[in-house]
Amino acid sequence: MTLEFTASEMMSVTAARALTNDMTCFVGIGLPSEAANLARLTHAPEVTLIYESGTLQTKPEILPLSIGDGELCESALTTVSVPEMFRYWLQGGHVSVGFLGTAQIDRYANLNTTLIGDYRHPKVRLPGGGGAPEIATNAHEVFITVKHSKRTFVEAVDFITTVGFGRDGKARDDVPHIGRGPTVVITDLCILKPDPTSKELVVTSLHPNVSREAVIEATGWEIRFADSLETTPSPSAHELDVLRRLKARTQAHHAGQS
Amino acid sequence: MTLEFTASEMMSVTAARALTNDMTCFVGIGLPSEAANLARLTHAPEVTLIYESGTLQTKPEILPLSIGDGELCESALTTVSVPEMFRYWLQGGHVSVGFLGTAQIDRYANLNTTLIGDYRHPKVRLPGGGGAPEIATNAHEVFITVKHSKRTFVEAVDFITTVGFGRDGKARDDVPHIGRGPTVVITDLCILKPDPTSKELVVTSLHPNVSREAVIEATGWEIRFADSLETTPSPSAHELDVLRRLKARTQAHHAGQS
Amino acid sequence: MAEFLSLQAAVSRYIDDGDTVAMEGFTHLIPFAAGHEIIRQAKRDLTLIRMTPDLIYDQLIGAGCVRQLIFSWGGNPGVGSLHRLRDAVEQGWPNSVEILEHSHAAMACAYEAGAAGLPLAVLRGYVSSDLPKVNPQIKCIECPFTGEQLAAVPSIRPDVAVVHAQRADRQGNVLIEGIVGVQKEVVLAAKRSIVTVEEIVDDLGASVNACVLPSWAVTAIAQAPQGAKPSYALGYYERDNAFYQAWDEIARDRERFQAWLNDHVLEQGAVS
Amino acid sequence: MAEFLSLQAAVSRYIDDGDTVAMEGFTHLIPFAAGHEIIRQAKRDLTLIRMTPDLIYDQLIGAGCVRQLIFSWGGNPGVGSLHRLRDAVEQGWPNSVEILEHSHAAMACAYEAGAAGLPLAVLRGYVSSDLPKVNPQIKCIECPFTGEQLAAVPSIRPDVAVVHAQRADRQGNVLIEGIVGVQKEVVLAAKRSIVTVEEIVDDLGASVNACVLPSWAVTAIAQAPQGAKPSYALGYYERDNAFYQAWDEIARDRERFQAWLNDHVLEQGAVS
Repeated sequence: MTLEFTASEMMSVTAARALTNDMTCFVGIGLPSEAANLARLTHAPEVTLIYESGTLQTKPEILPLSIGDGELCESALTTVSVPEMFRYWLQGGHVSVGFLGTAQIDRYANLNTTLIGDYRHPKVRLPGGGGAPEIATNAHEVFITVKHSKRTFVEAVDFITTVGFGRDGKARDDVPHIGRGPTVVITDLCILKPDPTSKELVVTSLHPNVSREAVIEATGWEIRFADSLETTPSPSAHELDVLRRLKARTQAHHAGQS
Repeated sequence: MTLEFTASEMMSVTAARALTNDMTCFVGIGLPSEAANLARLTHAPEVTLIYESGTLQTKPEILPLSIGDGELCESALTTVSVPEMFRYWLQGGHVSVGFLGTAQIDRYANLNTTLIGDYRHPKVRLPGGGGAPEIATNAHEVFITVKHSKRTFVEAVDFITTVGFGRDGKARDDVPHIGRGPTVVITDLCILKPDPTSKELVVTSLHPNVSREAVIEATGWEIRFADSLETTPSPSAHELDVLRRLKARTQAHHAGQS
Repeated sequence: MAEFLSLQAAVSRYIDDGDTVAMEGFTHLIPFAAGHEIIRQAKRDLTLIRMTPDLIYDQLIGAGCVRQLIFSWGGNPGVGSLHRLRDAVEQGWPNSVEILEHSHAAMACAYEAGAAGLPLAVLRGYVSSDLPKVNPQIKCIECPFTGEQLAAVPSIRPDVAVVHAQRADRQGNVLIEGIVGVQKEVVLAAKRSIVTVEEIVDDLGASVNACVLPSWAVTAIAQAPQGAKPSYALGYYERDNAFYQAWDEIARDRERFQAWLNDHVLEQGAVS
Repeated sequence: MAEFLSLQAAVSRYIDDGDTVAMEGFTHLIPFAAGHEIIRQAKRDLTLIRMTPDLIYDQLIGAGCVRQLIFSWGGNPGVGSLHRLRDAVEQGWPNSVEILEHSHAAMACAYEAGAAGLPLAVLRGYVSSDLPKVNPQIKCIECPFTGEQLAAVPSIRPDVAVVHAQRADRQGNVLIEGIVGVQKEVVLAAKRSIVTVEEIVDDLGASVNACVLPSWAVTAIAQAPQGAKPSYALGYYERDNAFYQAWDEIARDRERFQAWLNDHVLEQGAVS
């Protein structure tokens, strides 16, 4: 039997699988939050989720729309102040994985969530850095999940809001007390990982029914593929079921009021 | 009718009177704590007492033996961490009066609670600075209460644990964000205040039945007396009654257990 | 001691044109009622500080109250852009707004340092980010013990802090529960503070280590029931996520925004 | 995740000779049971850190476990001197102990900075004090924004933190209530941590912003009922002030101290 699933679902399920029970994950809102909670509701019930709003070890039943929805606090082990969150928990070295989304990502996994174009005269103004600049350097490693498109995957980001490996792949070399940086990027087409030496992002696994050409077409630089290119396992029926119910609960909740 | 009272009681009552309802007082253990709570139980029921253990706006029924007795926490508005106490509440500028005791005090109101003699080979090793060094500079002003004796009132302290006005009376000049320093010293013999210009401690009021000679005899430098020397008002029957009951309650409590 | 005032009187007395104002509440307890009163009183040339500008600052910017914005994440959370902020920055409507941009970690540390009375905050931050290139406030210091280079930002010491809390007791002590954000820090860091509360009660019902602002650390308290809507107040009401989603359409269009502002802010009285 | 161990196993496994150990608890929740286990296991050459050495360090010093002491107030609160500390510093008995002395504010900031993963703490402190003359750890930095000179001290990052808490749940999350001191900071700042608790429960019963150490931030948990005596545990038992007063006599005399140590520590088993 073949299950039907969308590319978005493929992305969320694959991103979720990157998390394991023993991780302490600082979760960005949006796609990372969806993936992290899917992980918690499927194979990693003990994964520790932290949101920058101060909620430690939270277990929301519905996905928060904002980073500080009441659901996060009510289901948390405890809630600390935002300065404590960034100082003690993130900078203090207690976060194993920072899970981030982005608006633009480049060859060296640098992230741009600030603007498209020139800083003083932007073509498009984006929300800005938020927690990402320090999540990316203080978490032990970083997972990124983002939809794959030529607009998003660019040769070099217009603005490095959040460092991956810098303009030359060497930005983390010899920097004291810095995390390993991005170790995996999960898109709706494939999985990318930094080359161990050059730190350039390389496709290591294609999602089912995705061609190399589709990835090449959706990437703004001459993308490389790993020699031993894998095919990402499809979502299971259970994963899809949990994801769909999570999204349905979430939509019903956020549509209420007003 | 003449009330009988001891020199210690005279000191505590006089020290208590220095506090008013609108003050936020960071209280040292021992004599300052006795005076501060006497103030709260008599003329200044609204005075805000803070102890370095993190207890904000505390109202103990008995005097704490240590700076962190359970009584302080249970009767407090709230209890914060010790780093928060020193950073937000003291250094943040929310303390109007620091109330300190000392082992040695000198002509310029510098305090020594570190040692007598040489640092590496002390004659007497004392407990050390505790909260005093930063209370003395970050509180808006400082009250000091200490028993008067030649061993305590010295020309120049062996070690400046906590600055009054420095070796020359000028230590606070042009220092940014520093409090006014000691504004009054209350002993069992008299009240001293720093000369407005030289900052040298000068006797401004003698307690009842205390002679100039007694003060001269108990002071390790050539002590000056204010031109308009006052006589400190005696304790009232109410003050003495409240003080004695407070001390009796305290003694009964601390003798319990073990 | 905190003064109990109407929200109208508190804003009138303690916020002046040209002030630096920080209205905080990290998603939770955002002081919308106070923001609307600032719009009604037509305060001008404000420098606004806030980690997450949110709808409240979009409204203040669209209403023409703002000259400069210091922030670290400027969006409608989970929805998209703040269109009034973008219109002001990109098109200068209704007036141009200068922005000074940080990361969350730096702003959180800057509030912490402000509360701690320090002139600067030190953090391990901004490593290889372009933000220091566009924000001259970001410098660095060298650790005298290890030689490590660390980021330094000026502490935040606003003229006025505005926050919303669950409740105050009759002595003016304030309880904040749940996602406490940087609310304690901003009140302690500011020269003056206005706290709106859901209710005023005899007993705060605070647990032993609760986040309580003592009366003597607060300037003014105004009762403003539902004063955080459309954000939320834990224990009182939930976040109106549907309004956050609807705001996207309202704020996209200048005329529609102005109509909304007229109907929902300008023609309303103060809450108390 | 925190491991549940006997106190004996926790001390044996996680504290080595020569380690830097910070046993904290600001008057409240002082980890006496753990201190006694360290004495029984005859750990040596420890560098001990603690704001207020108290009786627990007097005992460890008198028992010969200690090489260096970093502290900010070394007395028997409300009673007088720590005679074992003085005997070690002044007479070198049973061995000489080197001291490194701070103020409370500096140590509190150093713990805070340690928890925050920073190499240094910055404070407005030590102004015109002689302490910087005798403690080479105290330096200063210049604020790059204002030019102000501020004190800097190295952050505290001990090998092992030891604290006592009211309770843990079965997942290993720990609740600390009341005077929380620097306990959260020291556990987060340390490489390893041992937490003794009064009891292990199904549900912590923690309020929404309670001081909770998550299981994944703690190394080992050992149940040690009354493990803070003669200090106290809010909600469990009161401070034994009479013992603090009696300690003065016990500790004044080397032989009397040794007899006490034999009877009350060495010849006792571990609590669990």
